[in-house]
Amino acid sequence: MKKELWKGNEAIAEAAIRAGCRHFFGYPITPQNEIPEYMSLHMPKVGGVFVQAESEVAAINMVYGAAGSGARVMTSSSSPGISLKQEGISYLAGAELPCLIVNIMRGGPGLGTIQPAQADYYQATRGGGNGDYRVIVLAPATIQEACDQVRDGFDLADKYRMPVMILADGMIGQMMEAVEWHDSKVDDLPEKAWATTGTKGQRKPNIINSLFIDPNESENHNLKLNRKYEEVKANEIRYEADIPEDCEVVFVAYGTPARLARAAVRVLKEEGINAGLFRPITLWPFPERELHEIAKRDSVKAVVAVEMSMGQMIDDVKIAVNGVKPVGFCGKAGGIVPTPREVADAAKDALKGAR
Amino acid sequence: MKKELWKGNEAIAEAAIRAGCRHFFGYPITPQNEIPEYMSLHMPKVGGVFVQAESEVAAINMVYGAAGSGARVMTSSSSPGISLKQEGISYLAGAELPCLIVNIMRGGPGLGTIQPAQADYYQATRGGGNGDYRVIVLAPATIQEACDQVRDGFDLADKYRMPVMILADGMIGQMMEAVEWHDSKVDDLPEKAWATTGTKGQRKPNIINSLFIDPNESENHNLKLNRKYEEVKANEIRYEADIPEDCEVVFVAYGTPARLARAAVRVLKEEGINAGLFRPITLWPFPERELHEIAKRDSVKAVVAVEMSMGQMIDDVKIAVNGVKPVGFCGKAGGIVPTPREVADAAKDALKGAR
Amino acid sequence: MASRVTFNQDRCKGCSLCTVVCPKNIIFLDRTITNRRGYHPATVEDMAACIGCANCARMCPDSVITVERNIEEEKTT
Amino acid sequence: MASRVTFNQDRCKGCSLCTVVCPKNIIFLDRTITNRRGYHPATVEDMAACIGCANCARMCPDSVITVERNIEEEKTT
Amino acid sequence: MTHEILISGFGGQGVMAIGKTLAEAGMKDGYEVSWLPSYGPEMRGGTANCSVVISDEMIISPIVLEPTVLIAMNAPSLDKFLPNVIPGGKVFVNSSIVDKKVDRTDVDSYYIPTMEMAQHLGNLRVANMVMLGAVNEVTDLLEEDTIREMLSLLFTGSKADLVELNINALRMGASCANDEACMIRSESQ
Amino acid sequence: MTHEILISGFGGQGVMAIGKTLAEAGMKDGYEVSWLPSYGPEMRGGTANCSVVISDEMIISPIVLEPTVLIAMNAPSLDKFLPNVIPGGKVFVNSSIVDKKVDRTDVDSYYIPTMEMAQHLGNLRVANMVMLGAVNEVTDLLEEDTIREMLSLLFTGSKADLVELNINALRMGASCANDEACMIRSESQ
Amino acid sequence: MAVVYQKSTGLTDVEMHYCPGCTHGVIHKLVADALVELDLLDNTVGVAPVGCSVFAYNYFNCDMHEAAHGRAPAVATGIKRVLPDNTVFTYQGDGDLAAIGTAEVIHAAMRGESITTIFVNNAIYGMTGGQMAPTTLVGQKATTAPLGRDQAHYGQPLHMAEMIGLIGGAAYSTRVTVVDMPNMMKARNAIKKAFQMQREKKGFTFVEVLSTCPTNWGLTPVQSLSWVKDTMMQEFPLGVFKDIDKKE
Amino acid sequence: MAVVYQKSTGLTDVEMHYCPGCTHGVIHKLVADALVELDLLDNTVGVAPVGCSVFAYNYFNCDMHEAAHGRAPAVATGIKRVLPDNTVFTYQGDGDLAAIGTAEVIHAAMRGESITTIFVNNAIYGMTGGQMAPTTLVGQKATTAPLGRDQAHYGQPLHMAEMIGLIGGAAYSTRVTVVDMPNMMKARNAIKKAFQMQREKKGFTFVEVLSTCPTNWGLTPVQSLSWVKDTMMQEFPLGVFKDIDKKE
Ligand SMILES: Cc1ncc(C[n+]2csc(CCOP(=O)(O)OP(=O)(O)O)c2C)c(N)n1
Ligand SMILES: Cc1ncc(C[n+]2csc(CCOP(=O)(O)OP(=O)(O)O)c2C)c(N)n1
Ligand code: SF4
Ligand code: SF4
Ligand code: SF4
Ligand code: SF4
Ligand code: SF4
Ligand code: SF4
Ligand SMILES: [Mg+2]
Ligand SMILES: [Mg+2]
Repeated sequence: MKKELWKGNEAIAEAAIRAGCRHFFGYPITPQNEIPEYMSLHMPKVGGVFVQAESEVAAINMVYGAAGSGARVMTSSSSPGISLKQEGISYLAGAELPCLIVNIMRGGPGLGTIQPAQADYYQATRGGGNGDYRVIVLAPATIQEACDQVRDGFDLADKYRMPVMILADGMIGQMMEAVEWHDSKVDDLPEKAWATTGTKGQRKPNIINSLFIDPNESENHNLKLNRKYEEVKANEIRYEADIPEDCEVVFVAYGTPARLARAAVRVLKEEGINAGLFRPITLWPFPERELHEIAKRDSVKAVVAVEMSMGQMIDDVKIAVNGVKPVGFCGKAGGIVPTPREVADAAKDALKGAR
Repeated sequence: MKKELWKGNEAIAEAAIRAGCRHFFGYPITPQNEIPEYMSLHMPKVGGVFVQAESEVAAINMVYGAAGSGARVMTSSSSPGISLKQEGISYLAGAELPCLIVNIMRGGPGLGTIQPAQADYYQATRGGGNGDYRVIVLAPATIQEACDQVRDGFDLADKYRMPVMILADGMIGQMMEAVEWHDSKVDDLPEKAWATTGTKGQRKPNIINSLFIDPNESENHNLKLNRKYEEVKANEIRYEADIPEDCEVVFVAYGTPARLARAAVRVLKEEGINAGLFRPITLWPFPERELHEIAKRDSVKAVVAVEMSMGQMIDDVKIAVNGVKPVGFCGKAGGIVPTPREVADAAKDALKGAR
Repeated sequence: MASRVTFNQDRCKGCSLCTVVCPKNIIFLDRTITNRRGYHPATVEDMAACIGCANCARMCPDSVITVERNIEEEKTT
Repeated sequence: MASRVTFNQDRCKGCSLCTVVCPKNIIFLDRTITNRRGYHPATVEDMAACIGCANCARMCPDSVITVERNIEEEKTT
Repeated sequence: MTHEILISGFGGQGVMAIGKTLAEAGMKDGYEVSWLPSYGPEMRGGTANCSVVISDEMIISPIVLEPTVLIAMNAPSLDKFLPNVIPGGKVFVNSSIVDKKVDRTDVDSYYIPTMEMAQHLGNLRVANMVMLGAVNEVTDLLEEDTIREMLSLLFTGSKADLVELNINALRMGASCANDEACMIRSESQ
Repeated sequence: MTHEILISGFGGQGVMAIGKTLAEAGMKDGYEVSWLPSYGPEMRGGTANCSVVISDEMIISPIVLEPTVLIAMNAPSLDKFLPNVIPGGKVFVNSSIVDKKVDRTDVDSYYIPTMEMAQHLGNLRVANMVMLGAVNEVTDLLEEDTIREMLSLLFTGSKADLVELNINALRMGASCANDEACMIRSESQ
Repeated sequence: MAVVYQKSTGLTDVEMHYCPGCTHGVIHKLVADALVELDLLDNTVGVAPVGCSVFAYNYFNCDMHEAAHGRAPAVATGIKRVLPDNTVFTYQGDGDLAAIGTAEVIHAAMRGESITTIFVNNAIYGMTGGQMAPTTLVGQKATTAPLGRDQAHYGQPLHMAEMIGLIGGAAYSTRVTVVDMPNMMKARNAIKKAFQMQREKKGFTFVEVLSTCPTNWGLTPVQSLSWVKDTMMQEFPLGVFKDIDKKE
Repeated sequence: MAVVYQKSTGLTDVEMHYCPGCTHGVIHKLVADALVELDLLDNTVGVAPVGCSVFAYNYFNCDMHEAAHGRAPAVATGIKRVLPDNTVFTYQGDGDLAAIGTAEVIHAAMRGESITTIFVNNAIYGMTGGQMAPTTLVGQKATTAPLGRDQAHYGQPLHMAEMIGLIGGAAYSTRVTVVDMPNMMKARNAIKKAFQMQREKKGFTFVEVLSTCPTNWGLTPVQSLSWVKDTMMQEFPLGVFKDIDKKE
């Protein structure tokens, strides 16, 4: 396969088109503007639709309509824009509609900064919207992985009839790296018998809805959703673990910080400290059991969460580690990227504390 | 003090007026409509302002403007409406503006149902908006407590210059109970030198802002916010613990389920099981250390989270317990309220599992 | 009989809208009946006076009225 | 001299807007200078021709122009 | 002593008001009380119900799942809630529009023709107060004086003349509850 | 081998294009590459910079904090980033508009009058390619053929005649880097 | 005997939850009839709002979406862009469309989305119990305007049909009512025309229908009809505000 | 020598970040001058949008808020309801006001909020790099309309000044520009009048200003002035669309 140099945002857009996405609804916001811009140019070429919505709220509701009518559909935004989509995401989850949502995160809170950050982990994994729902959250660490996750994300969305989010920091959106395109068939996309495409007089009306006014129905619906979420937990956990024999300290990091943590592993090795990297690829479901098993190993003295935030994923790390080892932290906020040195130092602190 | 019978929503509105709130911006949504309705009638009587905004998004941004100009200001809504406010709440937190936000929760996700629920715990305690920020979250279990928390909430908001949320299930909003009004002074509200009230030519312009485009400034701002949050954690944790000698199982519950857990404690007592109740009153900051100490007691065999959700507070319970005891769960979703019997049974299951 | 108006009385909500649009003024609420939902349903007493204009049916928000007309008869008379 | 136009050349962005609104056509960009931000700032060569109309200053988006006029002189002449 | 009362009927029958009056009066009499309405779009011309708890100790849950007293103002309410009434509980039926009889033998039942009696007083809207009078008479829950006092606080100004009407309705309901001829009563066996 | 290159200048100087061309060519030559722009409102007529990493192993971080090569297209860039260059690193200065000299003795410095040379070619816009030519000559990073090939892929159709211009600019930059008279060069001591 | 009128086949057999005499039910019938008469029903996707007509998805006998409050035009845009040849309509109240959903309807009109919006203006928030709407008349009481809408603080009603009429992408914008038989016939024709124009892909079509809310107005259903005629129509004149078929 | 013109005291000494020749800077000056001339500055609270003018809070020499994208009129409502006697204005771009903030500006107008909105229409999203705006002309290129705005899919530009003019609570709505001296004087007067009317509590006042974006239009600053005159003004006629002082 030929390697090509792609900017993250454009690669994500191209990957979506290659994955059979033919409908994109979005609103401009830095640092993800190249996604809608790419779509506006290339969607028409494949007979697809690009609509610049009047707002993020409108965009996510257009996604709702398109998804309900059976389209493979996508939207993208960045942090404040994703905040505005929370009601809509809750509706999509409630109505069990598949779609792909991309968040190229910037620093917050509020308008914050346009520099890269990872401070929307809570929002993505816990649902910033109302109610008991989940979206599958995929976190790429390279452009190649981002491309692969786009296809994976659409397929997961269809399989489980739920929204999937790609959660990437601004760096992933803005940088260029080599990408290899894999062939991916788009002619065998699943049938959606539940979609509203007109009854054609041949079936009962299909209804796309998240309202269950009767509390018993509402509970049943929630239990149904929950069963689905348990199924996702059982089947779809993805992670990467690079844990050497005699590993003393385990970094847990996703996205760009995972790359920096890898550099920190080298730095530590030079200093004679055996470190490893655990990289959750699905942030929800979080690879809880897998991390727990690693944390339990005798050689491991401490676990260190590395994030471009003041500490959000660390909740999941703590829940996974469940007290078997101390959990340290290395975080940077507001658009600042930690250096490998800082990451390595956090590990040393954690090891000191663990003794 | 004379007891009066008050409906939760109206009591909350009256308490706000008594606490010196003179500006309310809101949008109708069940089951909290009595709050704006009460405000529309009573605010003008005290020279206050009620504005029915065109949407929840507009309402929270009116709060932003009013808070920035120094007003003691409030908004209220219910789950889907609170989802729409997430960007605004993130801005308020970023710009360090004090205000009171009331969420009278209903079942979700999406439009869900109008019956009571507690499925917005994540959204409230983790921030459904973008970025690293927190709001103080208070959870009343009686109407009286709701009234007291309104005053407390406004004062905390001013003290720390941050939004405070009252998180109550629909039942608290809709039921009537006896309330005693305590005198509370409103003439000694704090000065706000940072507020935008016009320079009067006597000082430099004040600026209300959450944008820090330079990543270093942005990081510093985040670190400043974080120090504030640490201070809140150190000073403002509120909870109620009713843990008998030889307590075997500890319920952790807030709001209405805490009342039901109390009933379950009785049920269990009749069966010879010693149970206790730990009721977090601040959900953020969560009384982590306090719960941990109780969980560590020798007599305690299990901790059981009780929620009107599929399991959200349980994350904080797990983080607090940190593996020292097993954590069980009793949850109901979509507007269904668990019965004391169901709660008691969950405790028995947890005890069985713990053996 | 030229026309027949039938009411699905179970579903009538006794709103009276049909009564005000009837040019013949022959519809009234039957206070002797309380239906399942607690309403007094509408009825026509003097069916012979009905001209089958269907105003009542068009106005009924709950679509509980069906109007039939003896078109044959109309043609022949 | 009837009028004086001064430019805060450090802050000029060389946009030329002032040049097109000058009725006397006496403003041009000084290509011999590159300021701190990388722009060639505007300047007036034939200051004597300036009528002090302040068009240039009103148009300048960056408020880098100050216009003064010798009102005394005007009055006496 | 804890009374857990469930009141249910059509929207517009004054179901909520029965509940509120009970709760207010209970509080005035020194009890702990709570009142909880059901709410929902079914209120649009559909059914409405509310829970009232009156107790001499702290009220744990305001939700009445197993009522000690059921007030059924219409037939669907009786159908829906009768099975939940605790054995030995009391069931009050608005016999003006409910034809059915209570088919449980482990509860006390009272059939009050509230609408006929209210009609008698010249105002159909006080049917709910007739019911309240009967309930209070049978359960001996609250002081009549308290209710009276409360009503006079409720109806003031131009509405002051409604106080007497409501009190009359209460009395009429009370006397009916004592009069076999007026109502059909079946005790639990 | 890992080159960590930082390229910085005014918006409009073609800073991003230097970086992209390096990265593209690096990839064509079989290296792992990454390119990362800085972005922000300072791009509005302000400064712009980008990081390029070219390596024969997996690239860990695309962020260049301590460059092995700094290309400073204007004076503020030199001021800002010179301190971060690793000892032994190479610093390329656009001497057409940067008067200053590199005040570190532990790096190699090259002063390229890019604009004069571009002017010479009749098109100021290729100043960035002049710089790229010099950089490539000195660092021996990439095959000239690769860059040429890449440029011909880039400029097609009506723009095809720009290929030759750009290649000439590259050559001119390269020869300048070898010509003491053209540029002032100071080696690390 | 031939049936002259019976329940529209465009409606399901589900009993409607509307209050007695609420004209939401009447408007449902007109929409359903129009879809049946134009033979569009089987190819239609409707969008229900949040408001009293939230359950419209149970009533219309075609594929339906339940949209978030105010967002029906965005949802309909999503649907229509996927199914350009289907008929797509939104059915929205005045809180839904003229308050929280202002941007969505204006932009659907701006883009000239080929959808039809039925706007049920009853000058109040029905569903939530009678709060003030953007279309509440000055002086009209509402639970959040207990002394009546006060112009000094809450301004004057929005005239949506006129505003939509100003927008380039709108093909048709009209205001009708259903409170008497002649007006009901006009309403029926307006709705049919809107769907007809949608079929011809002429642009955004908008039918504002003055409707009643006896429950929250505190009037009987019959009094409510009169209130529309005597009071509401003074503020909201009936008429056609845009019709690209009739270019002057 | 007397100073005829110098930098407005209504502006701070902070260097503006706008691109060379962007008329945002000119409009800032007019607003600042009007506030100074009417002696309102010390009592003013301004609201900056999200857009190229996001940093306006650093430039105006008065108390300022930085609002969320599109929400400036809601923020201003909050401020004004707390400070009814202060002057409150919003300064917003076309993405901010006519796209995401459509509902907020229309409802501030509806309520007759006594605030002034300066609407800088440059037919593009400047800040984010040249995406299509609701006011982008048909055929005009933008990064999200690479072949030019296609009327069939994205409709026609919104005319905000006209729409605001329709709304009851609006006291004044006008469209001006600053691309030549005579028009700049008119713009200056319009802005002054708006603030004057706010002082007199007459209602919502709205000044749309046609502005340039040389960077994203791909034109020089001087060409940009011409493009406004020759092209943009054809689509967006200058004029007064409402003035309650001039009741016909
Ligand atoms: C985001 C959100 N905000 C508020 C509500 C509550 N809500 C439900 S319906 C409604 C207004 C209904 O009024 P209208 O649109 O006029 O419809 P009507 O009931 O009068 O037909 C509101 C505010 C909601 N469900 N979601
Ligand atoms: C919620 C949200 N959505 C999107 C953005 C990104 N954004 C910033 S400015 C802007 C548009 C700017 O255009 P305009 O309002 O026309 O102002 P201009 O820059 O042209 O002056 C957008 C979409 C944001 N910051 N927040
Ligand atoms: S069909 Fe006409 S005449 Fe007959 S009952 Fe109905 S309205 Fe009256
Ligand atoms: S209009 Fe229909 S619902 Fe109303 S009274 Fe007549 S038949 Fe009954
Ligand atoms: S003041 Fe008038 S004449 Fe003088 S330079 Fe400026 S524009 Fe030209
Ligand atoms: S208008 Fe101002 S910034 Fe532009 S060239 Fe003239 S002086 Fe310089
Ligand atoms: S509340 Fe009003 S609008 Fe809603 S169904 Fe009842 S009458 Fe109709
Ligand atoms: S991008 Fe456009 S609007 Fe923004 S500052 Fe530059 S020229 Fe002005
Ligand atoms: Mg309405
Ligand atoms: Mg713009």
